[in-house]
Amino acid sequence: MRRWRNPLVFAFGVAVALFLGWVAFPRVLYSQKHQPLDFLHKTHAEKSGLTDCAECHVIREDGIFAGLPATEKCAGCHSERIGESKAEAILVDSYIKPAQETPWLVYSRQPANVWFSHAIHVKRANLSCAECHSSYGEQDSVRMYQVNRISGYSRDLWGHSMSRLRNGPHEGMKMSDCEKCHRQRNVEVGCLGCHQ
Amino acid sequence: MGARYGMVIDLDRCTGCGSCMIACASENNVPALPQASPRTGLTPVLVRKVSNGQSGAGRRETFIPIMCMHCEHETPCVKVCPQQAVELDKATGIVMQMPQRCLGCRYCMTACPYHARFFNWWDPAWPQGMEKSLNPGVAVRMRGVVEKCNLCHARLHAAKEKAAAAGKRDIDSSDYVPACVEACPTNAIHFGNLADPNDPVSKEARSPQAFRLLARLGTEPKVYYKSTENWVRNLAEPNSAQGSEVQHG
Amino acid sequence: MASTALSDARWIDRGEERTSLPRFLLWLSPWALLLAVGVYASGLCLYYGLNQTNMDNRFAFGLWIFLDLGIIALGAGAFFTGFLVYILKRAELKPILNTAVVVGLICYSGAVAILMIDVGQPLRAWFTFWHPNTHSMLTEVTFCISCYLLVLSLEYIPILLRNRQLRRIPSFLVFEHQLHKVVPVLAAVGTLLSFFHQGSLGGLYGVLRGRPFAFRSGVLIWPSTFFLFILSAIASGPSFLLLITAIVEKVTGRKLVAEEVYRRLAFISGVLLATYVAAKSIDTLIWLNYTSPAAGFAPWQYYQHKPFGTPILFGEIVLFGLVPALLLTFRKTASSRGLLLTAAAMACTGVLLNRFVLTVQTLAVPTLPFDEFLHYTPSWQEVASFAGVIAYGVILYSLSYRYLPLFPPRQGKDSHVSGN
Amino acid sequence: MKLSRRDLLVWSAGAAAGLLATPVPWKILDDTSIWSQNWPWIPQPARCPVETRQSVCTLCPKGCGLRVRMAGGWAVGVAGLNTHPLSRGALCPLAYAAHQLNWHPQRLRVVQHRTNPSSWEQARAAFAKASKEGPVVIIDGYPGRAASALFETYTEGRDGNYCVVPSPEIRALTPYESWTGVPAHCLGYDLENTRTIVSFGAPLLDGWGTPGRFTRIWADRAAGRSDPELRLIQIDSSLSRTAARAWRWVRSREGTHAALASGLARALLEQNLVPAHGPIPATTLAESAVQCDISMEAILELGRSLVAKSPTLVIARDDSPAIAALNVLLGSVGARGGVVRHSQHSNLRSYTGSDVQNARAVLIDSSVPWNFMPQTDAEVFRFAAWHGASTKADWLLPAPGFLEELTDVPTPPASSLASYAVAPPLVKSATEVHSAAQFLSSIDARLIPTEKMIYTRCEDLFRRRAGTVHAHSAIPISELASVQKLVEQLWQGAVWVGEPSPDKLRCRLQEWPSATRSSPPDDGITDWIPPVMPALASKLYVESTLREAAERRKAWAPATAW
Repeated sequence: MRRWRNPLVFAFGVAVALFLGWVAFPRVLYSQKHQPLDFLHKTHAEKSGLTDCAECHVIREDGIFAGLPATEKCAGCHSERIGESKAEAILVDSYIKPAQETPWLVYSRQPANVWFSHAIHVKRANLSCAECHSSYGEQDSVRMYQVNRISGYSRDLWGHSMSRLRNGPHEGMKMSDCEKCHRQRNVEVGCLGCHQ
Repeated sequence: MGARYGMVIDLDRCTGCGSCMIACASENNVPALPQASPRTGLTPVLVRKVSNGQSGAGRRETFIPIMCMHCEHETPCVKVCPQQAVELDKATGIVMQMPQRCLGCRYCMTACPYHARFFNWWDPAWPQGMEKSLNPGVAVRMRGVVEKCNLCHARLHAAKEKAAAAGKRDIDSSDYVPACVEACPTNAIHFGNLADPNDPVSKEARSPQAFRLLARLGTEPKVYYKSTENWVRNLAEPNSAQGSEVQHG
Repeated sequence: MASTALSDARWIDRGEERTSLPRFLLWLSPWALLLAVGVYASGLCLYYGLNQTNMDNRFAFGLWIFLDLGIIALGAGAFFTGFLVYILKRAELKPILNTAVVVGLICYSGAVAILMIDVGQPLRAWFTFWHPNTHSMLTEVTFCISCYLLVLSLEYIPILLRNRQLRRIPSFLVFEHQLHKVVPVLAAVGTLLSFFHQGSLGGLYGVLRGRPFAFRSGVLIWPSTFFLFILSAIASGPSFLLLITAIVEKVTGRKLVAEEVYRRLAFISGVLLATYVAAKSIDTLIWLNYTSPAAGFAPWQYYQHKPFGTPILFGEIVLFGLVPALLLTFRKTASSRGLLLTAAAMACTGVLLNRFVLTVQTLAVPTLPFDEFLHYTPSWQEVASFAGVIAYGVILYSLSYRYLPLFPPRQGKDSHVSGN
Repeated sequence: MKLSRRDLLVWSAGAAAGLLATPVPWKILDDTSIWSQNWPWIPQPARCPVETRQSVCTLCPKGCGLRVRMAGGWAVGVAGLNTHPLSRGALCPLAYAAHQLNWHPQRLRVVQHRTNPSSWEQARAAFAKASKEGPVVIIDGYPGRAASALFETYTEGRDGNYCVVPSPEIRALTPYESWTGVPAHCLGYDLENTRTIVSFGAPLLDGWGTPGRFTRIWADRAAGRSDPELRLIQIDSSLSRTAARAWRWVRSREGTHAALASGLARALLEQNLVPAHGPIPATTLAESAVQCDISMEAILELGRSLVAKSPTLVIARDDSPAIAALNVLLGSVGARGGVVRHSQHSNLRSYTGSDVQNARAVLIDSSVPWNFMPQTDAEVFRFAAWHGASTKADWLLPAPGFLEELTDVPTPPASSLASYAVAPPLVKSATEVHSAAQFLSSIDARLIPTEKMIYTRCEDLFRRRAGTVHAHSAIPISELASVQKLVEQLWQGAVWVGEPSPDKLRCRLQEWPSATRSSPPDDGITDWIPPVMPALASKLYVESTLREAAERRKAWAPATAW
């Protein structure tokens, strides 16, 4: 018994550390936020036939990606409440009526020093939206927005897997993910090709 | 593409007004910190005044805008950076400085013979509200990193994006003009592709009046100067500088 | 040694006489104060940024880099002594081996600490390991210095474990024995690493094509300064060790090593310094006549700015190079204690002067024809941070001396009991 | 079983080893470095798509065309408008950072009454009261605008005075007023067609006139040539920026420009380089040479180069008639490439000290340079967008800043052609600001608001059907379908430019003006300088030592407290 005492105590230390590091740490590292209202891409695709992402997420003629649609765009259909959901009420009463922009939390928000051109990826490289954004459009419920307490990044940049090993094919938006795809497609860009 | 962007600055035309400096700083979100001095400020383009050293009626002065020369060969700063925060872009010939990668060791600053690199000694700050006037295409640098002229990369981005939206591969050269070039009231700064022998700028770079500063260091800078005056052309090499009087710092 | 509350006698080796604890603490207190000021100054630099220093865009490197280069050169005694003892089997140098390791550890850890304050973004400094630019001399320096610091720490552990109390823990003793076996390996690795980073530190400046004052042609990818730095470091390292040992002897009032060790160190230092001076002279001549003119710079340009006239070149090569080399090499002069120490101090000064010239003068000398010569005065924060490192060195050395067997056990009894 | 200290040590070692196999150290290492790349206290630009709008700069009366980059309702960049016929894509250096001016620390944000915070209501009441009690004087720095007309109407109805602080370019043209009978602000220089320019200290390449106009002409036709198409001869006591680039620099002792002009006139007449003319200057060539510290031969040489390439135009920095008379001698007044008339206007009163003598209140428009301060006991209402340091004004009234106000832009000083443009309000002001015109309209409801007046002026232009509208291309105004189209074009940054004036200027000198100055400059106003410099401009001027900021910027405390 005495012989095994040290290794056991050591192993116990390892086990505690592993538990803390893999299970407790992620919960501490990321804070969770709700979206201002439950918006589902799926509902829009099914009920209104909005299946083309570009209907709302427009790339302008000069190549600038207009990003999230402005409240004005939502007001095109939702000038009055359609249906009785809570989200509908929030949208119409808090944002459309007072003409306020909805403070969406953008899962794939890159930091200020990243320059990403949707025009180049969509129009020239013909990538589908899901290639990077995974299948947002098909989710049945609204995800929590998780934000890294140290870096302030959305968790989607790292991906859901702490080790990054279990990330799906369209998960993770770190620089290494961009590089991987560029390498696969033989696209060579310098640092400032994607940074600003 | 394989462009080699470069400049020819016609010193006969430079009136030393400083428009290029201000347009550059404004385009690139350079903060105007009251603490900064001529030796600690950020001046990606810096117009220097030099004279032929005489006084009285024989005095001649000229203004030399100094910016990153985007050295093509053995680029001093690229070679020394320990963590690849500087690179010579293969597609454009632009020497790119990546502030987010930079650890602020300042080795590149000691390597640059043109003093065209600047350290962010302070965190950037603006008077209250002025951050609303920042250019959306350029990220603000934090303190502790080196920055320099990236040849208005945000404008290259915009041009690329515009070309992509139009389904074109190459940018329209009129869409990519650095801020200093655009701002010069006397069109003294000419910008173009030195690799294209038909580009007016590459023709101008080959004219006998063109010269480069410290060309003998062998770094092949891509910013050329041009002057009809001998004493100005002699400034290219340090040995000739004897007796020239400098007004700076 | 009464076992009062204020006694640490049980930590001190049996048979060694050390001053009383209060006296020792009294000795440490001014250094501790200096260290505190240094830590405060460094804290200012880390918290507010490098605007706390007087460096600027022209003087992007300042006092810190000069002193870093200086102490790393002087710390070269550690690896070189290890190299002499373990690889070249010069057993007569063994008595100073432990001191060499401690001095080396102090120099290197101090240099790394200062470097971490000196970079603008220490939180991102590890990027060098993750995205290294293999063409950069600084990458080589960073890798080698951090690895060598690890080696030095490993070399320090056996010395640490030989403390009277720590020795009593059996597993520590086993560990120490195991470590001891690999110490020659460590010495070999350390030698290799050191050769490279001493060289790379020289290369740091020699590759600066844009600074013709520093730029040197060389062999393959290594400019001549690469080799000159190695040579000057291993030449001055023994001198510095000699000086430190002599100072410790003076302070403690004890004879710590045999006179023969001094003479051996002096001879090694002298011969190497002479070689260095010869190499440096040849290099200077090549630079003045070929390298610099080829870049368009006539040599007179560098020396027209006061105070960096030709006297500084003379001082570097002759006064603090050739002269101490001769004094150290010849038995006649080296046997005089006064001359020996003066010569050792001159040798160290010479290397410091060389590092100063390469860092400060390189930046001060204008390159553009319309540039001007600039001055720079370090701010108190810079000076204090550095003084803090020196204080840290003195404290670490004092503690090591008091509690660890740095020198072979005493042979004779001295009258004094004044030292620590 | 008792836990020993050793157990704790072993456990810690295990935990430490285990931790290395978890994301904790590595993720923290990564995240802290990312944190250092995104420090929350560092402002970052807004994430909005950028739009480009066109307008005209109204910081000074020189009317440069602007391309303004806008994001999120704020101006984020300023560049020159290439299609602008006068400024031709160039701007003055300050304009490139002008969009930051609205956030300048010295921006006037609240009404101040003798350094105490006050309100618009109180200011209105005070001014209305003063208007009832006695004559009101309104001083304008930028005549010809709709607002100027409003000022005039207001003062006319109240037995007051409307007067103008002319720009240096206009002041230099005042000598011709009495010789030609045309008001100075209707005169200009035909720089486009001249071949020799002799500048007596006028900073032609350094902010004189519309900045882009002469610099572009000079760059196209003169720069870097040994025998340029356009010869620029600069007379200056020291090597000014213009002198450094001029074809010839003639060094003349400080303050002797008029004496040199007289000597030059004698040389021209005596050498028969110009046709004989009535009056002859009293100063002889020799006297002039001694005064100016120039050899007689050099003056003769200068005289010869004056006539070598005609037309020749003489431009003075100040209103010295002796210099202006050279143009008369050279036959350049009213000729192609000389001093020409661009429009018909009523006479304007230039400000003199006597204007404010009996005034009850003086209103100074924000277009008047900050350092102008009338010597008066009247109550002074000072409109300004920026607080330019100490002032004796009783009321400080925050005016709209850069691009914050709708205003029209009449012909810039020194222009050879009449022009008209409109600067629409592109950005909103963060606090309540009013222009002097709006202020007066709110006091007297009978005044026609400037918006309406600008529209009426457009109707006038449209009705006259002369001139061209310079938008992306030049369109003759006669081709525009309706006045709405004109208004639309002007609101989008187009400029209307008139035809050259058909009336000939007749000019006669009764006697040669004396070489001494006729009138000392008023109130020390020399050049139009902004009350504050854009922070970037002052920073860069200081850091480059290129030129000292007119007034070293006030330190502002950086908002980084962390």
